[in-house]
Amino acid sequence: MKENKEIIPLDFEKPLIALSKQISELEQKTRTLQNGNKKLVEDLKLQYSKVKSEIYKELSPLDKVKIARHPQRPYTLDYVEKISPVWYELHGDRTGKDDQSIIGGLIEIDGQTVMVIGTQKGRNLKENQKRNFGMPSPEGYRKALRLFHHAEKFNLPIITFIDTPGAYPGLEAEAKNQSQAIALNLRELSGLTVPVISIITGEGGSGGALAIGVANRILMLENSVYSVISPEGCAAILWRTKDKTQEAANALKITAKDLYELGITDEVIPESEGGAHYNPDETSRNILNAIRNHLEELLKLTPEEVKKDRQDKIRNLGVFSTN
Amino acid sequence: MKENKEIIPLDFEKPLIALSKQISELEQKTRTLQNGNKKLVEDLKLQYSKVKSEIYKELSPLDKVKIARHPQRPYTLDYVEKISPVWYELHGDRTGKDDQSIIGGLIEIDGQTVMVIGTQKGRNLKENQKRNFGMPSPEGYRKALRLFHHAEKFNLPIITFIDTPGAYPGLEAEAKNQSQAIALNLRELSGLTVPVISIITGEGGSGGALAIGVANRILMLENSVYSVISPEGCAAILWRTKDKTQEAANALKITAKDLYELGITDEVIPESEGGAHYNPDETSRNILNAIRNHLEELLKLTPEEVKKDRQDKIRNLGVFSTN
Amino acid sequence: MALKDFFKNRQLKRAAKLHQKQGSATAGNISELKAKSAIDDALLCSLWTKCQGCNELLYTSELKKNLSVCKKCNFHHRLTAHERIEQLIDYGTFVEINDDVLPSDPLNFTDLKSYKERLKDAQQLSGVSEAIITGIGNINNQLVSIGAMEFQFIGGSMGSVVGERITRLAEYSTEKKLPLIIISSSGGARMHEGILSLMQMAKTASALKRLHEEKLLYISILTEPTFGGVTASFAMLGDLIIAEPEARIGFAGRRVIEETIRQKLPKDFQTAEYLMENGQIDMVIQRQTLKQIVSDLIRLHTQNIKKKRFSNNGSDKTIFEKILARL
Amino acid sequence: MALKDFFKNRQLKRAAKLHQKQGSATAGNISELKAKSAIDDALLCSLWTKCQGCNELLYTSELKKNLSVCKKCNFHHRLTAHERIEQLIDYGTFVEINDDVLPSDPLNFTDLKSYKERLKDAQQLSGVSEAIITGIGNINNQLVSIGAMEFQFIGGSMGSVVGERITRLAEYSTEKKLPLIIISSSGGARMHEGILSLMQMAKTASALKRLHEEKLLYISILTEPTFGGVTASFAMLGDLIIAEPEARIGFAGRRVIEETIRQKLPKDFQTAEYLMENGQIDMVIQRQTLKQIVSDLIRLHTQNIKKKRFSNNGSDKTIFEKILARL
Ligand SMILES: [Zn+2]
Ligand SMILES: [Zn+2]
Repeated sequence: MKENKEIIPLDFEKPLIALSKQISELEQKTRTLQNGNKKLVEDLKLQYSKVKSEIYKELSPLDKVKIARHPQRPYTLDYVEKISPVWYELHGDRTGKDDQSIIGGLIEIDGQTVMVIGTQKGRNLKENQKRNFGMPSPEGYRKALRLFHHAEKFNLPIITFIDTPGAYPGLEAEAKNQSQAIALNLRELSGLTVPVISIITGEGGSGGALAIGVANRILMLENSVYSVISPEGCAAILWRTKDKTQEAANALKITAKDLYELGITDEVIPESEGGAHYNPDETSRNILNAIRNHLEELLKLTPEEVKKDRQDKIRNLGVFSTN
Repeated sequence: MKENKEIIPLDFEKPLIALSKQISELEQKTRTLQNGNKKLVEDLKLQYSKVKSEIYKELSPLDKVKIARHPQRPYTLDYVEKISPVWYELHGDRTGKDDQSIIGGLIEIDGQTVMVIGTQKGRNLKENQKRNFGMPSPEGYRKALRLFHHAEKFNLPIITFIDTPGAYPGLEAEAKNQSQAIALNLRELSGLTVPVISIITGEGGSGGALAIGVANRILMLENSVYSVISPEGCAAILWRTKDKTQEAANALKITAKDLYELGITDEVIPESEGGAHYNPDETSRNILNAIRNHLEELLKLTPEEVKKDRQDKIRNLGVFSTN
Repeated sequence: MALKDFFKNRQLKRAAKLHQKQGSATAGNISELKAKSAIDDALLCSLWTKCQGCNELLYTSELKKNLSVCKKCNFHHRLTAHERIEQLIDYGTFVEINDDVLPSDPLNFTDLKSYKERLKDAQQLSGVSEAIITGIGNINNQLVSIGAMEFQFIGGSMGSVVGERITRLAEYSTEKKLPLIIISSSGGARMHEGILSLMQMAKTASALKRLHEEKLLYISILTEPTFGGVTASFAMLGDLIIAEPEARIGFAGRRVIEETIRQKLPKDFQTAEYLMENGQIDMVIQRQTLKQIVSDLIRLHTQNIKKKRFSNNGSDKTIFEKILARL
Repeated sequence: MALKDFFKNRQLKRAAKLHQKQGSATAGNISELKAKSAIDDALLCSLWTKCQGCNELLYTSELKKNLSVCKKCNFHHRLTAHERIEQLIDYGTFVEINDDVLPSDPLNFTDLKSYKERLKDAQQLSGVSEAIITGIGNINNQLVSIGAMEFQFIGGSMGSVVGERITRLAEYSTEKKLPLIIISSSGGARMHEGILSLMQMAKTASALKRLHEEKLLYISILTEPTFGGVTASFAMLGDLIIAEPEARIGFAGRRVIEETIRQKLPKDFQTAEYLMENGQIDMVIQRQTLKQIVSDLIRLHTQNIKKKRFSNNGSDKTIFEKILARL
């Protein structure tokens, strides 16, 4: 019954914690007591597995939101470390700030140089002050834009890792034209001739996520979410109470599975059981495999075909009727 | 002996002021007195003309610096008003500031739309706070860059008016990467396929001037100066005293005539006698004529030829030996 | 109702205004923005309109004649999409296109009311089929593509239809080499279409990329209010960006920001004038001069190109006639 | 001189340092920057070098072995242009080009000394003909174009020769499709050539425009100190910009700024780390790892392109041999 003890459990994981504790206690006693108890332990373990798979099978959208926001969830730099032997981070928008809630740099996959751009959250308060809880400022988006153009110049495919509550809603961010920073990225990303693969690894927070997410392939980790507004925000506006967050989360269709069915997401990348934080290595391997497959396909296209592929994909998004 | 009374005289113009005063006084008396005095007035007027043309003919480089910096000298907006029936100012770098020490906008010359970009000084303290004494910040250069690209997109010839002590040497300017803002303008200006004509109208202050001065044609007003460093700064560094400003001004070769002889300037545009501030209309007409002539020539070239013309011009700047 | 009665009722109405109409519907910004609506007054008294800037009573007909700008305090009242078109496009030359692109309910979305109902209500309230009207028409005899957003339609929110109509308009502009004008007024993305509404940001921006590559002019006109996903996509991508005086424009809503940074924002924050000072827009233009200035700007941006490229290709008129013939 | 004598003399020397050598010569920034020079010490005691960071006495030979970086305090001492080349380029592969481009005195300039004299003195002091060395060579077997500035030559100031050599180097890179590396160290423009030195900013930037259009890599390495016209032209135009720790880099000199804004500047102002925080450079790199990292970056930026374009065009080696054969 080995579970990584350092993982902080979520609400819906509480039954597992209780069971796990029970099993541990019984196991300790078993050493000194009779055989009958061994049978009980076996049964409990079976029960544990059953409960576990049921819990993780029936996660509600809001449960997924909780996993996506889990403080121990791997972030961009964790994945980068695991999927590439090299990492050269490139800094700054060249015009006044290095926004560390967005990082960018060079990695290597199968002898191919790849530009990685991703949002980055911190693990503690100090880190989060630096990373602004993964909420980018205009300067972060402009750093990303610089690196998009850099990648285009040097024929580097781009992979973006997205896990952000959204673009930072602050005074300074508005003063520096957050809107324009996002809008320009949308436009410029759509025009690149190098492949762009976006992976939603945690929270895909609205325009702040999309600003580095206009891609040939949009992949989502199994427990990630992607939404036009947070369920809390949606509930507060449409239901007029945050108590209806669950309803909003359901209605908005924000899970990887939902988005796959809506044709937004091209692939759902499996995570380790319980979420990526239980086994970052396994999840990273799955990510790397997905990248390899999509990259292989995209690199068969000419630059103009790559651009057209992305633009066609974007062009077809939306549902409406024409009589 | 009508002289615009509002013009503030410079040191070397003092003899003229004295003479002018003498003439006025005599003229007043003449009304009531004899004919003999009339002759004296005539003589004095002749004398005035002689002195005047001598003074203005033998202006030292430092005198020209003083005229170039004259507080009543016309600035970009004054010329714009006089040479074009329309003026639509375009604002901002789109990323956080509208630096008003650089202005830009659309004018029309002979049914042709032209992009004007220029430094702009203020006329009084309040205006100068807004205009920062014509010393641009990085945001000003980035506004200019945006307008360069705008002009390129819409096939608008560019005219730049330059009158600046230099790029602003301030903490904020360094923090926002003044160097990069200037450097990028130099690079991007050199690559445009629309004609660029630069006119030094007052002080051409080093890199801060050049950042909007990489052009197919560099024109200078008769009394304008253009230098790698201010004479005061040069004297302080090389002679270790500002007392040697005159020497520095001579040594640096900064006048329109000097630069014409060095092959930097393509044309020296005559000003009204005593300087552009004595007759802005006349000076503006001369500017407009010069623009028309150069524009006519440049518009005969194809876009690629325009670019090559500029790059070739820049390529050949510099004096060195090769054995 | 007589004028004196109106004055008597004024205080009552002010109080009533505090309990304004039911819920807004786009990502975050609208509820607060609706507070200024004056529909109650309009219903009470169609002859007179109370200025939302200075509270003065104005003859409705005179106000309209002045393009709904108060002559006393210069307040620019909100306009419908059709009024926008009327004010900018030469009389009789507007032809709507893609009005057959109509909303559906892809997520089967229901909050306190179903999205389907909301759509019906919005159509009834606003008299238009979606939150934008698009088409072609002349501005002082210059043919343009034009889109005008309708704030009364679910807060001018952008869903699939707004995205699709703008995209088609931009594509049409690209194909026909026409200048593009879009007048924005929006609270942001339309939540009821979930991620699909978010994707309209990418779709419109991508269409504008192609327009940009063809070196065609796009003038974006921002009006009270323009926020969220609209500002952060097509509205901020104009070659030229013009705003109306005092229009509030931004990415995040004022209240969201105040909650985030836990401090009060300056009064002029996110106004057109604030954006101007912060280098984000080219001009703040009075509504009375808007048409002339837009017309001038189009001329200034096309006359050089015409000389070079279109000298023997026939005039705009011809293109216009061809297009009309085809429709 | 024995070690103990050195210690005794230390205080005396510190005092002497305050009255440093005669005049600097570029636009504004150099005089203050020269204060850190340690030539007095070097002359006094060639076996030992006093660290300019921590004042510790270090074996000169050990210091050199550590690339002139103090092992105690990590201070990166200034290097000559030749030392730069040695540290970055594979042994024996550097070939200097355009060393026949030599300075003249176009303005016949004289201040307290004639420019002609200054040039002679500078050549004698520095052992190089101008303030930059340019050429080609290998970095871990990858052929590159490289330029290294010499601060000892009139403060690394840029006149016509620096401009011309850089321009030719960039043109050579463009023609031969080689990555370009420039290591900057400069007080700015060279006043003695007046406007001609200013124009070198435009000339080098224009050459880099063509390199950029050909999508070739340019790595700019900024070292203590880089200021003025050099920073505001080629030095800030790198696709990648790398600085050495604590190097001072900026446009205007510290003293000029303090005089302008009438306040003291923060201690770390204009350091490499400050620039990093302000988003102006990509990396701050220890000198000991500089070659490896530059080498990696070149590989990373060329391997994808090679695959696509150069698969059947022969290796770098061949190009290198061709070039050497031609020289
Ligand atoms: Zn009013
Ligand atoms: Zn040390």
